[in-house]
Amino acid sequence: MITAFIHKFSSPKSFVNLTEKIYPFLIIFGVSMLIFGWAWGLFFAPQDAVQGNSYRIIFLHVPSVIFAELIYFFMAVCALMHLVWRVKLAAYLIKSAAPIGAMITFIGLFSGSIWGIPTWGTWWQWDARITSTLILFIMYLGILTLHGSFSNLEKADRLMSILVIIGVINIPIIKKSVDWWSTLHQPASISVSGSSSIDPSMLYPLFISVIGLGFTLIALGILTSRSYIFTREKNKRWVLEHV
Amino acid sequence: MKLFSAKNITYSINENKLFHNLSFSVNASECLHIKGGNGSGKSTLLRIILGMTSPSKGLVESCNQDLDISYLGHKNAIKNYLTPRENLDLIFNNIELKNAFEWVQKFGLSHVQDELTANLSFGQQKKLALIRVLAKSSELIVLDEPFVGLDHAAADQLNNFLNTKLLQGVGLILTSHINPMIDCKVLELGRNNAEIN
Amino acid sequence: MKLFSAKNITYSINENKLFHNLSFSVNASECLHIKGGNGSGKSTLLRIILGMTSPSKGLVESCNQDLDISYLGHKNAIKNYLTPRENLDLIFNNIELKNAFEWVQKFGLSHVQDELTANLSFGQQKKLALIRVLAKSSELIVLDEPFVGLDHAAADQLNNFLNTKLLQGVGLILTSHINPMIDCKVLELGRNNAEIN
Amino acid sequence: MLRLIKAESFKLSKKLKSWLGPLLIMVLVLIAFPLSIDISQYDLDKFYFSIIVVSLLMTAFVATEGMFEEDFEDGSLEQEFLIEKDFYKVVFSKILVYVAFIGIPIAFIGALFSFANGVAIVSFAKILLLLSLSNLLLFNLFAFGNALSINKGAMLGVLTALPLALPVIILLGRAIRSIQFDEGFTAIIALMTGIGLIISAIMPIIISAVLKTHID
Amino acid sequence: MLRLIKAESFKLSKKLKSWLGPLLIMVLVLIAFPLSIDISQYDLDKFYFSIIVVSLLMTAFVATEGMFEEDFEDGSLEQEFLIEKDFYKVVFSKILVYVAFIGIPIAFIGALFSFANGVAIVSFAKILLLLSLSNLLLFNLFAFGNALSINKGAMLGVLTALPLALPVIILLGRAIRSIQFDEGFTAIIALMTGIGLIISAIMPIIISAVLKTHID
Ligand code: HEM
Ligand SMILES: Nc1ncnc2c1ncn2[C@@H]1O[C@H](COP(=O)(O)OP(=O)(O)OP(=O)(O)O)[C@@H](O)[C@H]1O
Ligand SMILES: Nc1ncnc2c1ncn2[C@@H]1O[C@H](COP(=O)(O)OP(=O)(O)OP(=O)(O)O)[C@@H](O)[C@H]1O
Ligand SMILES: [Mg+2]
Ligand SMILES: [Mg+2]
Repeated sequence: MITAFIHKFSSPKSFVNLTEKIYPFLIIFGVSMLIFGWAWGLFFAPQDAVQGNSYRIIFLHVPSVIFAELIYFFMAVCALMHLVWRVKLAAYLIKSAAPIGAMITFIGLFSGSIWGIPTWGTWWQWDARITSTLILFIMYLGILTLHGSFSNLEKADRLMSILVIIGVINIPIIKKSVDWWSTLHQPASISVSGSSSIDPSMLYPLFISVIGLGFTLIALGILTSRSYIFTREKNKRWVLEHV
Repeated sequence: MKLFSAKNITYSINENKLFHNLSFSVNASECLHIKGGNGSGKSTLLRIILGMTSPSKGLVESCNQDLDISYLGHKNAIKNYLTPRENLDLIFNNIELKNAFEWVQKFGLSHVQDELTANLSFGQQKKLALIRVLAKSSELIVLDEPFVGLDHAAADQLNNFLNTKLLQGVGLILTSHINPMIDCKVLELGRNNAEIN
Repeated sequence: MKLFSAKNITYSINENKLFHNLSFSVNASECLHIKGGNGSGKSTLLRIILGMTSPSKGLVESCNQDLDISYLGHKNAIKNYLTPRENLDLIFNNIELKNAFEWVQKFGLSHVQDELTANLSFGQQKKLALIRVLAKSSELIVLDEPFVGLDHAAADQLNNFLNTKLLQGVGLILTSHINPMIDCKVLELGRNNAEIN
Repeated sequence: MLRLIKAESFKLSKKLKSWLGPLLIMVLVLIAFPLSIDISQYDLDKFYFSIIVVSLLMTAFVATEGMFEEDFEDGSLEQEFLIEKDFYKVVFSKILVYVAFIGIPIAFIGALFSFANGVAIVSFAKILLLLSLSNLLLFNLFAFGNALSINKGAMLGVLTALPLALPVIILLGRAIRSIQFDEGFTAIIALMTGIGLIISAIMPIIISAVLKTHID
Repeated sequence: MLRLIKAESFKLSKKLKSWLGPLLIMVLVLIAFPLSIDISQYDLDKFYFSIIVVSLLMTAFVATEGMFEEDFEDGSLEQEFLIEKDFYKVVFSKILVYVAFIGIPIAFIGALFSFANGVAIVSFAKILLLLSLSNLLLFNLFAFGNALSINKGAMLGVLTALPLALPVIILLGRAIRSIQFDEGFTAIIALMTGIGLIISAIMPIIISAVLKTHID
């Protein structure tokens, strides 16, 4: 019963039809939110007492690292669906989400590193967050490479899903385990460690940037997955009719 | 007694249909010879029958869940860093081992049974690989071009063996570019459609 | 014109004499078919002729220092992580490449020329390996069981090709368990002594 | 099952390559390290552990490279697939044999070297246990990476398995510190044993699924 | 010769396995090390060099593993032997390509990490040069070990080549110290370049002799 239900609503065809109308709105909404959030953050939010203007990179850094992980969890859910219920769409979505995840993780790493230079005096620290983000990035690359290395795409889908699921266990483990290192915690010079300590004048634009980036990424994901579905199912009748 | 049946098997690989809607079955004491040019899909069909490859469409049904199958494909499945004797020890239990060494004898491999398999000649390695199938008792024997590289004497021995097995009620499927000295029904895989004679 | 001659060749491996005092030669436009059971030393003899293995006794003399030889042994010498096209690019220069792709056409490999070679069928890989020999112009062609795994069409093409080459003055040495459709003198390697007919 | 374990042990024993090679690498890396640097004994003591940890990682990686590849390439894996209904047993036996014949000896060498570098004799057993458990984890993870990337080579294996192995490294580093400072060792060992058991049970099933996909 | 170099480069570029794998291993080992230990940034700086040296050794070893094996197994080596009168050219090209496409990138990664760990930018070029030269030596030595043990597996290779590699490690360690203390760097570089040139010229000839013995 569940299986039948899932298959009905998860055929590539219904996905394409469903997203047909929505994604232009998502793009417009996401991008405008993002621009709004960033403009607010960059030009109107006050300077940080300790860090001056360099803190403004937060509006890029924090949204991207949040989605770096969220996208992975999304992929893990898809992987489960692909393996348990053989949902083809799920595999397509993983394949389309992974490059976006890799990109946003890279942005997170990069922005963090840049931020580190003025604040920590070094662009790299072997602490929990940074290490786990780096490993997450490597995992994205691994998933993409794995899928890319098979000419039999169904085989590739299955193997990729297995890897995604095994990989998801890794993230909390790394966070936990690196946290044990007492001496490598983030230096105390960082003033913002919890949301409560952030001034609302910084928090609102940050919040808006997060939402904006979220919708932008969803729209981007829909775009890439649609084109990926078309290439994968290119000789199915409905695709031929659609295009 | 039917050993297995294949129904409406279609296999396509990257858009390319290898074969379409094949149906056939093999009974006990029956031999099926799959023919066809290089790349016509003989090996692929064997692997589908064995359940190692899933067909794009259609169904292979074996009539007995625990059907005992011996198979030899293009790959020899022997370890060339071991000697023939060690290879056989690895594969067989004690009873089969006696059979196996009889075959070593018959194939004239005795004098090389303690050489490294890597040093054996092409045909000798093939013979060793064949022994995996010959020394085991099974209900269905599946052979992918078993005559390749064998000399005449060995080919004859193999033909005789297979004929005896058929009489004993074993089913047989093989592919070969030369016709075996066995009474087989033929399945010819062609470029587009296949026929059973 | 004599291409090379072998004089009193003896080869023994671990006390075991494979062949003893073999003498023979191959002229231009001449074909030598080496016969013998599995393990009788055919491949070894070819390698001795090619200078890859040194005989225990005796001498192989090639009459021209830079004799142009093409050889295909039991090993295909193709890279299965490359496509057929890439493999050929690797081996050949531009002129030979044209020949090579004609053979790709003739062997019906065109539709798989951009597949990974590992995915090709056994016979298709063998064909690809043969093209190494077929597309090159050489004075002596040495083939170790070239017909193995080929379908009838391809075997015929190979026979035709070799016959044409012979007419053009190329020398040919091959081993095979089935007789090629070529007029050859036969060297039969036996258990103990070999004869030339 | 016994048949499989016996067969795997025999094959491994005949492949000096896969068996002695990693041990030698371990030894030579542990020798190479002090040679490469000009430091006092005090510093060396302090760092030697992490050298052992990293060597363990690398050696485990080298040791498991091509674990299934040979069987896949020569067709043995297909044959096992036909014969053995419970395919995961094949995988389990192989990993078990590799851990027993390569993993534990490597751990022993590591422990020996740490002992030679001034670790008290009481700690020897602890370190041996610790390194062996780590190898159990690492071998399972690398076997997984290997199965995924069978016949596509080490690159994929590294990309897929090493990220999974890093937590083991972190854990191991922490455990070794707990030996040095004599605190919480039992807890960590218990944790590692637990994880080890779970992984050893589950991984072969996952790996066999992966291998089946490849045979197809 | 150009044909050979082109062919080898092409093959290598298609084998992600042999090419990207070692680079990734280098990166991941360099990442794994700090994870395995609880140290302050100061200590890390001090030791990171020797980690780089050891990683270089291991990575060079992994990178050259099976360098000739594939060509030997599939029969390509025989074919080259027939076609190419100067067989050592085949070997020379292969080593050259490996050093260029794997050895130097590895050296670059090593230099990058040492840079990331607080080495001054002026030293970057020096370290890159040093590591590249070391890799030239290591690759030649390991290629030799590999040729010797072709088809007998890595064990023999390790046994023969790693002891030969230890002097390189010592030299490298000393050279790096000379960078740190700004003394005698040119002398060491000159020495290493000299050895490098001699070895690059002689080794291929020795190796080709070894390979010929194997083909026979
Ligand atoms: C390469 C370097 C860096 C990486 C990989 C990194 C990674 C991360 C990650 C993964 C998070 C999300 C944590 C979570 O989801 O709970 C995060 C949040 C955050 N990071 Fe970074 N980071 C880096 C550098 C920095 C630097 C240099 C700063 C500031 C000095 C910084 C400030 C923050 C802040 C303020 C947050 C917001 C969330 C919170 O306060 O917990 N990060 N970073
Ligand atoms: N390096 C070696 N060590 C030991 N024995 C060897 C070695 N090389 C070849 N032999 C033996 O020499 C014999 C002849 O081998 P060869 O490959 O020449 O036979 P062949 O006539 O080509 O057989 P086939 O028809 O099977 O190809 C075999 O019995 C083989 O075991
Ligand atoms: N994984 C794969 N990817 C792409 N093509 C494949 C794959 N496996 C098989 N093929 C193609 O399927 C075709 C049939 O292969 P198969 O091995 O079944 O042929 P065959 O009839 O056994 O030929 P032969 O007589 O040469 O052994 C070949 O053209 C091959 O290229
Ligand atoms: Mg076939
Ligand atoms: Mg032969």
